[in-house]
Amino acid sequence: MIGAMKLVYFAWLRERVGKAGETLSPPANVTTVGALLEWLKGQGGGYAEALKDLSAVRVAVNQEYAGPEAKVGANDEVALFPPVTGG
Amino acid sequence: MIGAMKLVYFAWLRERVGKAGETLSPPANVTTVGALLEWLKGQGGGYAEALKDLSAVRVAVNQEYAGPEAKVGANDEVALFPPVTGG
Amino acid sequence: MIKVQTEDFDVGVELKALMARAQGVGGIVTFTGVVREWSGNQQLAAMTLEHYPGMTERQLADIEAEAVRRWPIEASLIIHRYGRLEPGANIVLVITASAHRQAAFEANEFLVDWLKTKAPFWKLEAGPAGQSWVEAKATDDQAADRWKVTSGPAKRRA
Amino acid sequence: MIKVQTEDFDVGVELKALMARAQGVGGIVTFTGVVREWSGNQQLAAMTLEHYPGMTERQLADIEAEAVRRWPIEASLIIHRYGRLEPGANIVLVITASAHRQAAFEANEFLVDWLKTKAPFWKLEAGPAGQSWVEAKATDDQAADRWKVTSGPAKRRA
Repeated sequence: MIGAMKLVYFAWLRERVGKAGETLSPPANVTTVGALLEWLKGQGGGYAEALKDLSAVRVAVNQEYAGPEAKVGANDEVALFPPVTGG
Repeated sequence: MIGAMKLVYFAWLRERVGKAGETLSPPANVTTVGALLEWLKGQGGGYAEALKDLSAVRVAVNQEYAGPEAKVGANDEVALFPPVTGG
Repeated sequence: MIKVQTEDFDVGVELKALMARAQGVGGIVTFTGVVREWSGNQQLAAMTLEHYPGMTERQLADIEAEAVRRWPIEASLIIHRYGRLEPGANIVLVITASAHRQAAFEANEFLVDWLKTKAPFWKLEAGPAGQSWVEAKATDDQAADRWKVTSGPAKRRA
Repeated sequence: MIKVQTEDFDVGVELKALMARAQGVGGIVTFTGVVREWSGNQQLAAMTLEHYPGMTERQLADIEAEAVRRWPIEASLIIHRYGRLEPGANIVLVITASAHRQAAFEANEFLVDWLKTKAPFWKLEAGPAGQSWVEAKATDDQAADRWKVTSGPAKRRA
């Protein structure tokens, strides 16, 4: 494993996952946003439901928007949320 | 003559003509805005000074913008002023 | 609604009054024009706005009607002051309210651009070098010209 | 200046505060976004705005800095509310003040467009048919995309 990271969820992603946030320790091969999403999806249940359409999922690492290739690691704050609708 | 019309002047046109308005009775051949401007200019003094550059003069007949071909006649209110600078 | 007045206006008060008479609004845009302290390199003591009573109201009403015809505006307001105004003083207020923000923005810019080129106001600036009439700017004509379409909403964002 | 808050705001008060800290201003544009009473054909009882504390402030500060970099803005303000809001309630306020009206208009539209596509807020609407999350609109992405230039002011008025 690569160490614990903080996951946070918003809007309907939060509702589907069933929690606002958690601390997780993914396996060592999970070093990018894309790999993290695939691993989470594989956990089944609310994760699979929340992540079934990845085109509707936006990611921020340490509060900055991040694409699938972006690195993630220990102590990062990784946020998953739908496209924003403020303003 | 075509009858009395009311002339009003604004901004530096008012200052150059030397009055804010007056009632004038131009000769009968003065039936358009263009002819009125030429006739006024021919009156010399402040009029000639105010109207020496007609590209800087705007005209409204009865409070609507009017070009040189627009008709003018008895009882019309004809305004002469420089390009506007409000807003 | 249009108002031509010497008195100052309060944007907050006008905005609340407008919202009270509007329905279905999602976005409201205001433009406030104020007297700048500097005109070129001359520090202004004051500015005097002359206008053409009667024609001013007519032009403002026409411009507002045109905006309402071209954009889905729920409510609008134009206030233009005249008389003596000191630096920092309000000159003009334009408010446009619409269900959609883009209509509110576009109609507001349209109104401000046309006020600059059509409304019969003239600015006389007073500074250290004496008084002088402000000259009309070609850029204001160009700004107004971009709204010249024969029908339908402006298509400036192709 | 940016503010993320549950409390309501007063446009008039914010405008005066901003003007007090700005110099050389000739034009001020405000955009106020309010909760619409109707969403499609559903009459809303209320809307709840969720946001991402921390990232919201970061995004708003970044967007404001970008606007100040691209336009000659003398002062600006972004207020975005979150929490439960009823129809007619204020959601967002953007103020831009500049010596030149076009800069004030463009920077304001830029900020509003980016808020819609970048600021981490999500709207949950409550109506007769229950609660539902508002879906992002492709038109908002398009509106934001028109500001994507690599340097200098936007050139959308060729």
